[in-house]
Amino acid sequence: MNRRDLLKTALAGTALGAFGPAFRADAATGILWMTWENLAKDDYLAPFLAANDIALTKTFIGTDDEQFAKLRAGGADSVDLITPGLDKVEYYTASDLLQPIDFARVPNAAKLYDTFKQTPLGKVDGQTYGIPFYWGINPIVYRADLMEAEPDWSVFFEGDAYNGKLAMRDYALEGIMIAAMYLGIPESEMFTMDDRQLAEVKKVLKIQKSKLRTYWNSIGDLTNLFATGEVVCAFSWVPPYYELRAKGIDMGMAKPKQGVIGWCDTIAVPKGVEGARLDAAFALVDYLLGPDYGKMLAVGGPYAQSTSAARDHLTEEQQDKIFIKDLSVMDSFVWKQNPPRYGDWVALWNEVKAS
Amino acid sequence: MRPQSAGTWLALPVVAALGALCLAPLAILFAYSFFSVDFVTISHDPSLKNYARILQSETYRGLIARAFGSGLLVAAITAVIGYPVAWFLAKRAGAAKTMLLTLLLVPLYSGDLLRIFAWRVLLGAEGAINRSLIWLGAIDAPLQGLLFSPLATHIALTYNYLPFMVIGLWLAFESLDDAWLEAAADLGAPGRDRFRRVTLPLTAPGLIAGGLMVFVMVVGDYLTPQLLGGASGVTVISAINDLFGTAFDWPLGSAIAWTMLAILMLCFGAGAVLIRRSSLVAEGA
Amino acid sequence: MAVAENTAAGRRTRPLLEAIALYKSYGSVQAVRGIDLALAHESYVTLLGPSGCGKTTLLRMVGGFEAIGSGTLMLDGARLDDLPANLRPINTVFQSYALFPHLTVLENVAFGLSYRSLPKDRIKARAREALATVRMEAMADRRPRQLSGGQQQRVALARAIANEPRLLLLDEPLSALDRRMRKDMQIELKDLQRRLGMTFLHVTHDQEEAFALSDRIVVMRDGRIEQQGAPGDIYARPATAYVADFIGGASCLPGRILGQVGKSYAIETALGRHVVPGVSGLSVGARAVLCLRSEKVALGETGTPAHVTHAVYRGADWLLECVAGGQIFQVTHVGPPPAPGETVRLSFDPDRVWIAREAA
Amino acid sequence: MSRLGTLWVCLVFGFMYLPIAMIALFSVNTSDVMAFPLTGVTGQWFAEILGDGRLGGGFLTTLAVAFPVALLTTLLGAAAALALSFYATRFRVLFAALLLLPFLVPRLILAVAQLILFKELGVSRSLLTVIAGQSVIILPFTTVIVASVLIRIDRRLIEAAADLGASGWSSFRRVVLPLMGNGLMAAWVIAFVLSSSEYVLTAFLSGRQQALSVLVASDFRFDLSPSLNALAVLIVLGNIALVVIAEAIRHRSGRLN
Repeated sequence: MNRRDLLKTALAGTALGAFGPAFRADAATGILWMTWENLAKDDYLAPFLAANDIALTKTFIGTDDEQFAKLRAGGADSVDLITPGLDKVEYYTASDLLQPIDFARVPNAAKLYDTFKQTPLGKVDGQTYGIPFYWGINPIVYRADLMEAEPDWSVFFEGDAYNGKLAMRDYALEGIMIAAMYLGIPESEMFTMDDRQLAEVKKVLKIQKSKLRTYWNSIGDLTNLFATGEVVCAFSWVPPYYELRAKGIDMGMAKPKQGVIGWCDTIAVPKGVEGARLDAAFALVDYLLGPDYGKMLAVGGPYAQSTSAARDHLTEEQQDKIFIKDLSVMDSFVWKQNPPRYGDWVALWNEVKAS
Repeated sequence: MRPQSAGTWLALPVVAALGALCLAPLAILFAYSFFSVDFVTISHDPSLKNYARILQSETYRGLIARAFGSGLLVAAITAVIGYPVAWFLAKRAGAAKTMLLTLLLVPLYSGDLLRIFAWRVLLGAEGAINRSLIWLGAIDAPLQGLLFSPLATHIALTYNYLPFMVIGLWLAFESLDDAWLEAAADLGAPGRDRFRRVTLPLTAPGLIAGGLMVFVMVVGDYLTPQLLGGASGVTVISAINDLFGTAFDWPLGSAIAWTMLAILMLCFGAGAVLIRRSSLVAEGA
Repeated sequence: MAVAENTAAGRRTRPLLEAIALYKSYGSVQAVRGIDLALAHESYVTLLGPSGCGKTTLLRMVGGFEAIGSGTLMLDGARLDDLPANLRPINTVFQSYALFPHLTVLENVAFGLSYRSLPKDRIKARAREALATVRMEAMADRRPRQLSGGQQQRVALARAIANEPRLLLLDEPLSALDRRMRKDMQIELKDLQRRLGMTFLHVTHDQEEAFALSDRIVVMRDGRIEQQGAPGDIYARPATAYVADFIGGASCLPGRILGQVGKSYAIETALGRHVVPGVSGLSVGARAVLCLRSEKVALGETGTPAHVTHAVYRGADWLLECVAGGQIFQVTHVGPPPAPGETVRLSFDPDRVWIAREAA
Repeated sequence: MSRLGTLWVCLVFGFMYLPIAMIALFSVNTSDVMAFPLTGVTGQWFAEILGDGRLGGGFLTTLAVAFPVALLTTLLGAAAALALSFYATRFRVLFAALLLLPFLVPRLILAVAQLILFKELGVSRSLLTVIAGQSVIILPFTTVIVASVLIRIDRRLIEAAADLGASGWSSFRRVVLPLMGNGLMAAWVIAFVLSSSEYVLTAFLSGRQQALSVLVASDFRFDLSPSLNALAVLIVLGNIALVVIAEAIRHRSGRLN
């Protein structure tokens, strides 16, 4: 190959790059879903795509906030479905990025659990903009083989048996919620803490920092930290517990009595999506709230859907795994909300980390 | 066509591209840095509030200072490590030169994230280095401080940016005529003096260029400190990221970014002046 | 080409190249300050001077690589000033040869020809002819870096003459060659210039080279012309102490003009009064120098007493260094030399020394 | 001195390949946790990565971005380098400062700012925006590479060409261009590599199609599968192959440096 040939190849590549998208024959309605990678596994969606003439493209988000920053900066209408947290929906609605959910086109929404039907979050003037989609809790996960007793939140603030072996998620909202729970600040005040309470939170968070091995950023990162023994106990998501148990590591999961953080993600349709794309988007929303998807999510996740559509198709053990055996447990969770002084919370969190 | 006007024509598309895709966005950020934010609404009343906040905040001032400190430190370390390597590549490597230069760059293509996790495997409490040291009997218990510490961060930062320093220095050594060193030896300068009085001044442009590259990249790197630095791995860039992403305080984020940019530009300006002063190459005919 | 045709009628009546009041400065440094020069057709002219005297700048202005500061350049009576280098019927042999490393010898030589509208085979033939002129046909397919310094030199020469320029510029073309090669090339260059009937303008700092080659030498100093003329004139009748010293290293004895005697002057020096010929236009009372060349001074029974300080054997003769009246003299001596420290007497034939100006 | 130098260079190269060795080691280790002790040898991860259609698509997307980016930045970088050296523009210092700017701005911030700009202009995210965004940050690198070749070309060659009758364009085409060939090639390769490994800008500016770097980062978030090690090994080997090919071409055409 001489230089001229190389140039030809390069030019051909350029042409491919510029016209690539146009080559695809596009008979089906194409929609784009911005979502977490673990919610859009190919096998979860295969029945839906087989039954509908819809071509689905997925783009994956790193954090809730990155999703918002990207859409806020660049507009949301190039995406047909997004996956904001329930507590974050008001960001999108305040920025006028979403359109209300048309419940007539989402029959499965009737099966939403009461908690999600009643929540004021995700709604503006009675209209729902982000429909609860799946939910779970963020517990403490720990290496039962390396810890003497089941920990609670105090392990992050007191004693020094596990100094340098703990990890906390690098996320202001949850970090501060945990400190508040440890300090005994009730849920009713938690999101509207005054300066004095925040100062106290800051003080204990600084103590917490001195005990940490590191802050974790992604769940894959934390799983790796557990597996390598760098960390024995962390505020976590659920997946490492199951994943590492499957590898034969004796993992424990603790749900502290001081409170457990509950979270819920919604699915929302950006403003400007219309016509065939809107139809396809709602069809997908309905599927995501339906029994087929719910069952696969419960087994594969394991995560709980926000509707009862799949509940009866699951064994008790499976139900227990995703906290829907006893539905009253939902009321004991501290559901994430968006604090009005969120900017101050983030500043506080950065001050602690930089101290 | 006069060469000068040809140059201007050649520069034009480049200036257009940079103007549209770098200057314009930065100008937008500059405007934002004077605004303020209320929940998700950006209010367009200009004020210096954000800059005042940066000046008053010990956190942001400390983070900026720490970033520049790290930048200087890593630039110095890479210079010390890279100097002999660049010399070797330019003066002793012969036909293997291109190959070695390439091999120096290739590890960077493996991707930031994966390399960071490789460092974890190396530096971790149960990692390769601790295990080797225990096996050798040098230590009894694993060194916890190897990973999730400023040490780990700076090892990885040095690793990440060493090749850039070597490239900068290598270019300087390529234009260093051996005859000058021979002349210095001939004039009676002992080895150390030859280095101090001839080699060092003549390679200074490369040292400064490489140093500035490394400095800037270290200041801009947030992933490495975040994933290897442990609980103290916060950087000013990750704080800016937080302001843009998490807190939706684009105006404050823009103000910090512009503060950093202004300081960096000053550093670069000073560096450019230094390079010009130390350069022996006369401009023009 | 246009330049040549326009002036074909007046070709022989005007000089080939004329420079009128040329100036050039770089920032605060004045490299060329007021040059007036005329080059005759078919002549070999040398610009001679030490480095930094402005000779290369002058050459580069003629070649078109350097914009003229002020003044005028004319070739065949037409102004050259605004003509870019590529349109001037002038070619250059560069000091570093500047052969294109990515082209073969033949391609290098054919480079300039390709800008004439000539058929390809004609270009090749002419490039080969040019190579034959410098006896480099055998190397046609080599690349420049595979050639020795002398061979590269020949190729550079062939490349420059292949275009049949009106004027060939040579910028210290022999400086990178060893002594023996330089001698050979000098003969070849002179021969080539005669055969081709071209005008060569050659820059050098080597007076020997200038003598070997030139019909006319232009001695430069500090951006000005100090003296110009035929080599013999310049050697025998230097206008200034500088020329006398630079050309052939004459010993210059400072003095004062006492009066004029026909074409000669009476001059008072540290070694007494002498009446000798000199450069015209010296006024009575002016300071001037008495130039004594080593071969024009003899040891004898009479004359000025002097002290021998060094004796250097040169094969055919000895070069003695003597001091008299606080002045150093060089003397060429045949036969057994006096030992250093001995006192000798120096004499010279007044008709064979020369009075020059102290400075221009 | 030379022996000490060789030793030092060996140590530094060892340091540079230490993490790569780890990645390679775990790409053939049976355990899916990246931790000691090693558990056994397997080709499973390579098989997995090669059989992953999603990553295959991402790879094509990466190529569709990297080819035009490499071409564009090489051309613009060459123009910029020429404007800085051979055909120096009067505004050279200002121009050089402007070229450095994208290098000074943290990627994420530039990405957000570009996104805001694109939105204001009504340009929606696509591969074209990725190409545009990446080109700007890669441009300084290609400029430096081409310029480092240009400054070593003897300026008198241009004068010689002009002397022999070549106009500005003709001397560029027949003298400068052939001599800067290697620089262009190197710039192209580096730009290609930088483009294919760029994550932040790619993630922010891309629309429907996602490049490999984005998919890998996304995989990282949930699952640190050793198949990513296998991928990195393939990428490193691919890069070495690319460089070896470029070297071979250079040697065959071999005439410079």
